[in-house]
Amino acid sequence: MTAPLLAVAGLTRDYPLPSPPWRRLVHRAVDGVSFEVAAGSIFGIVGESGAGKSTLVRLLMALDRPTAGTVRFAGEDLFGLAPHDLRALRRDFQMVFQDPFGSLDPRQRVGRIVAEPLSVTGVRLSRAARRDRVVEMLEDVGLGAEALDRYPHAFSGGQRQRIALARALITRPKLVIADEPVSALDLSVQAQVINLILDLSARHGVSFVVVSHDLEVIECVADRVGVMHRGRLVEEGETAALFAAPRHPYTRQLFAAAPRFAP
Amino acid sequence: MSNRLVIGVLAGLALMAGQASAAKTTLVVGMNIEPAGLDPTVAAPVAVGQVTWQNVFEGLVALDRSGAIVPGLAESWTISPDGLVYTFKLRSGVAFHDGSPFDASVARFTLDRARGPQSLNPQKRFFSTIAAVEAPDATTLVVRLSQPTGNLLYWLAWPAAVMVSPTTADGDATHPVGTGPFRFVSWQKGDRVELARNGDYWNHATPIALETATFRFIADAQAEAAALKSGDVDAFPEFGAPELMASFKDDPRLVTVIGNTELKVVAGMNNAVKPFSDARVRRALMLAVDRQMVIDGAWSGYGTAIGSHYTPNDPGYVDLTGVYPHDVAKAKALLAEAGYPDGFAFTMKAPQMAYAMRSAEVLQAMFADIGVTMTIEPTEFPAKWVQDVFKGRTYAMTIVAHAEPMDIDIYARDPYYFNYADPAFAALMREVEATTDPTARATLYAAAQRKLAEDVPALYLFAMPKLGVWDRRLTGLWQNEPIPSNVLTDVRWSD
Amino acid sequence: MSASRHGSLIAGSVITGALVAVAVVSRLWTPGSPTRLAIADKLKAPLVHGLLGTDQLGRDVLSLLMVGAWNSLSIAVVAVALGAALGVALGLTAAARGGLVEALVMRAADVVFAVPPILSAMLLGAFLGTGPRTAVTAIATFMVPVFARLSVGAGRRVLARDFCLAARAAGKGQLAVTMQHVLPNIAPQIAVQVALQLGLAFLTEAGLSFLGFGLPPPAASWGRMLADAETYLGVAPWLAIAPGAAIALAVLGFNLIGDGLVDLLDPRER
Amino acid sequence: MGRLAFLVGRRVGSLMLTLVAVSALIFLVMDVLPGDPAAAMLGTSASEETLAALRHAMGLDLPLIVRYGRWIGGFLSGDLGTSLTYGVPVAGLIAERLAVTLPLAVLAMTLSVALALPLGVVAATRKGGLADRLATLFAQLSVAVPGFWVGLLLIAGLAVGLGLMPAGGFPGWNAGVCAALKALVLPTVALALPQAGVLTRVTRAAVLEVMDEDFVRTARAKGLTRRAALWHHVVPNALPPVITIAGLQFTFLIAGAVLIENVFALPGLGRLAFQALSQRDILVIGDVVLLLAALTIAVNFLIDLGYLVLDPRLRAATS
Repeated sequence: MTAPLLAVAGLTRDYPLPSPPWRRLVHRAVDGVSFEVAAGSIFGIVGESGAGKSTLVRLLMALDRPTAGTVRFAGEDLFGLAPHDLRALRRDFQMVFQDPFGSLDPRQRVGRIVAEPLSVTGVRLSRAARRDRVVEMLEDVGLGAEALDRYPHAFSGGQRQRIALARALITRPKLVIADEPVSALDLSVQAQVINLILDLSARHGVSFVVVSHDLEVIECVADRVGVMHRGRLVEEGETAALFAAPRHPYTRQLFAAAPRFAP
Repeated sequence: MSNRLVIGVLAGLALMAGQASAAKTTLVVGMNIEPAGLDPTVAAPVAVGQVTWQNVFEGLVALDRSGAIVPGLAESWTISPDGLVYTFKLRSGVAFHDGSPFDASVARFTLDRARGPQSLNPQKRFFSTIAAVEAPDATTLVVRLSQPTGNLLYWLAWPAAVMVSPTTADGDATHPVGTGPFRFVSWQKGDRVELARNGDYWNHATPIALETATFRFIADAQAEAAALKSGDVDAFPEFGAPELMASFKDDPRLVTVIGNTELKVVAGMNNAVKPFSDARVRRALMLAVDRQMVIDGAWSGYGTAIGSHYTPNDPGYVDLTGVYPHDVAKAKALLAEAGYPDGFAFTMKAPQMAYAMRSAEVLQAMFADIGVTMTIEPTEFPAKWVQDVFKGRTYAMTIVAHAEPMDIDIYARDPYYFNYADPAFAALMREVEATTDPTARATLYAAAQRKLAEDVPALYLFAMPKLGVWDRRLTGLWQNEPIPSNVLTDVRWSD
Repeated sequence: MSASRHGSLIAGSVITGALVAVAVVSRLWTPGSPTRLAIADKLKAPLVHGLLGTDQLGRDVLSLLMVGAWNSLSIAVVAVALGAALGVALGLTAAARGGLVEALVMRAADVVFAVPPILSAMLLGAFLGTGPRTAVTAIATFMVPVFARLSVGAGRRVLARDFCLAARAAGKGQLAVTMQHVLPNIAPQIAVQVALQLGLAFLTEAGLSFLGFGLPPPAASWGRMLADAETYLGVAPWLAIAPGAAIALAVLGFNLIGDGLVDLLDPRER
Repeated sequence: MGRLAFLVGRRVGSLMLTLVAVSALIFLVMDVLPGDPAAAMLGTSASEETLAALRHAMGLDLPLIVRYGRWIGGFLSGDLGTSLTYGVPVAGLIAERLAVTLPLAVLAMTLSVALALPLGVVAATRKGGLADRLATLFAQLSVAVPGFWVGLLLIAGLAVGLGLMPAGGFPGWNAGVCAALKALVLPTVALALPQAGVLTRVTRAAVLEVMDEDFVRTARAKGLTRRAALWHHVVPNALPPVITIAGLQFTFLIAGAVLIENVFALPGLGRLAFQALSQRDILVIGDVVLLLAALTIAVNFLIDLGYLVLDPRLRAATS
């Protein structure tokens, strides 16, 4: 049996609330979450806003430290690594954000934005090689070399999310964590981006963790799915099985509330 | 018509005038600087004496308007031939404003307080040669000295030597109680001190015309001028802004009276450091200075050029401004001879008073003419100046008005900020101290002046004028200032 | 964007440009000597002797004014540059670190803010002595909290945006994120503040010089010219007009630029 | 409510901390200031022994921490110590000076609000018109013009030139309210002008913002006249930011007062600090600076508190 690419165990994150020192009040945003993601697969996390998805994403990306629990990526404990090693490891797991308007620095050109993870994670390339790689990546997501010297505000939302995907994939990572990758986009554009994700996953063998409140999106992309409610992962399973027969009452309630088209 | 009749008629007219409109008996005197405390025996600022000396407090002796020593609370005195024993005959029937009597024991208390270990007297050195003070009876005071002190009587006339009562001495700084013609009424800090006539004043020979006297403190030249013109202030015996004196000329109600003071504006040099340790350099700088231009530039032309640390109203004054008169060519030659053909650069620590800053600016321009670059470093006075220049002596040149009368002996004091330390001059000063005969003293002082004028331990610039502005109808204010003061004893309104 | 908004930017630039030009020219040429004394020609009225007359030592007022422009400008620029650099560095550090560091920086800013600038400058003057160093230090000292507070707030808003998170997710360190993403994005707000604070620096420098804590003579200073003029108000009132008007104009120029920049940059920032 | 009390309590705590830091800083600065207060008192002729005696009498020979403790202890109990130069309690000295500075500050604040409020409202309601332009011009100019220069010009014109007003100085409240107020007229104008400029701009912006809000449109739609809507809805809602800025400007008002008091030779707090500094009357400087700092901090705190208590949105956000 091969080790899972990503193994999350007992992940918990508390946020202190302003309170007197003798009565510490905390908000538990993520509560004992455990799951595994196999290489090459897409794992979906679904839940309403406020369920703790964003906190979970930050923890998975090692942008925040948990109160308890571990995240192992390719066998490495992310929170046990030295900063230098963590930075090198980041080459292998990248991220795509919800808001394509906020996730691209408005004051940088697209070429620089996409190339950013390269230099940061210590990939040494010549200027020309780097440019070629950026162009290649942009073409991969359906944009062209002409995008290089333009600023993000010159692009539509869907195009920007493509830029964000290009940035995430430029280091040829093993895992991309996508936080609500399509919820800020128009419906017609959503499908394009979802197809792009599926396509990229298949072509490059990249694993994805896709977080969304949108059941349809998850059903569409995920091999396995986890349901989050109030910081906990209440149910987890194969997408088809789980959608066919949700066991947890919350999941049922969630499915019932969502207007769905026939499968 | 006989003279007697004329006088009689005039007296009658005066009497009628007096009945018609009683002469004013209140006076408001303006001052630039507010005193820090009202006890001249514990604080140095001249403003303390300018409010209290001869008004609230009196000493054993006093100075008159010509600077001569006159009897005060001591009606007479004798000095032993060896100059070591002074015996004062004190006045009887003198009382402090609180009713407590003044007698020899009070005088002994005052002098012992001033010279004792707890003394806060700013002029404690005045009393340093006193070996013992005795009060054999109520009106006799015997002061025994350890060595002859030619200046003792003169010093006893100073504000720092006024008589204070043992019962009230500790509170004199805020509520002064003296024997003088005026008693203290109130002090509104930052604004005014009010005095009122002392009805029980011992000296019945000179009736005091004023009922009340108010000292108002106005630091701003414009406000001073406006207060004078509006009549808010009756007199400004020492107007602070010479540049505005011209504006009073047209006012028919006011007179301007230019007198002299003991304030000597001198630019002291650190004689212990290069290049000022070389007398030729100091002389060259003196030659570079056009004193009249300094007076014109800094003080609107008011003031008297001086050639030494001595003012024209001091006994035995010699005009030495001609020893090193303005001569740029000679200054340059002397500078080259001293090894500075291209000049040199130094920093002047100038106190932030108008006369000092302006004089410094003029000097700066004149030194530039002989290739010497002077940087002006404004230095807070007194706090920082005392620390850096006076105490620390870490300076090259400074400029300050020496206010103390007859303080030529400062050049013999060691240490003193000039770092002059000339044995010949020190010997001269010792000789003066040991001499009591006025003529002999004057001769010695002349020699001392000449020595300074030639050695130039400091650049001697000018003696400050006393710029008096007051109501035309006022009489009795002093024109000159042998010692910083505002004596109100003889002041009256003429109509 | 209305014409008047561009107007204030243009007007401000013209005034400030003129100020800078005069300051630079004064290094090379002045109509008279700003240091040479001519006591005989003192206190001459405007046009009688030179365009703006002479001061109490017979120096040409116009020349003094021109040199004063250079002196005031260099003090203001250096002070604001120092204050902005230190303040932004502190503010961004606080924004990035948060917690105790932020609390410390904010409290320190409160402490400095609590003492009126003129008073702290007076204390500093007493401590350091007077001179350009004191003026610069005093002005920079109260600029620091201004810029620190501004960049804490603005920096936190930028840091909270996804592109900073993206940069960190990509593996960028805090310093790199701050320098490459936060700083460029708060630069417009800093620019506005720099313009406004330059005006304030001019006013403060003038006030300090007026009280005698500014540049020592013979360096010409508008504030000291006003202090000198105060004593001659009765005999030479015109001496008080030119330096004050110069200060007002300089401050106006900087404020107009600041306002213009706000209008120019605001719509996109919000 | 408990949480609100807790939040307020926390701010009080941080306020106290700030005050302690400010006072410690002030005291340290006082201590390292070059210049010996004793030497400033006794002048240049005093001997070292006399100076030591005075330093002992003034308690300057005690350790730093003891002096700080005494100072703060005294400050809290209302005993501000004794002025080294005047020899009187500093509290009384400050009270005398406050009798000038406080009326001056209040008058200036009142005048600036009285100028700024109508100007700002008129400018906002006639946005882009002539009135707006004039008001904006006034605001720009009065912010740029140094207050002490205005003071000088006023003196030159009205006092020295026409002789209508006193050129400076303060006769004291004993001299009659009229005479005292007359002495404060010109300083008030000089001090108020820059404030008025700032407040005019704030008022204009605040009124514009409120006019944009829905409830104003609703009020207009309900048939309120433009005037009524303005005075009943817009102005009251635009006031809080104006008051806030007025409060925040307090520091600058005090700073301006230091200069203005010097121009007009008014015996106020700022001038007291100025004089005390040159005399190295360190207790007086320390007390005055700490008092002004405490006032500034308190004013800012009250504004904060007002927002916390009054603004329901903010309260909701914090709980």
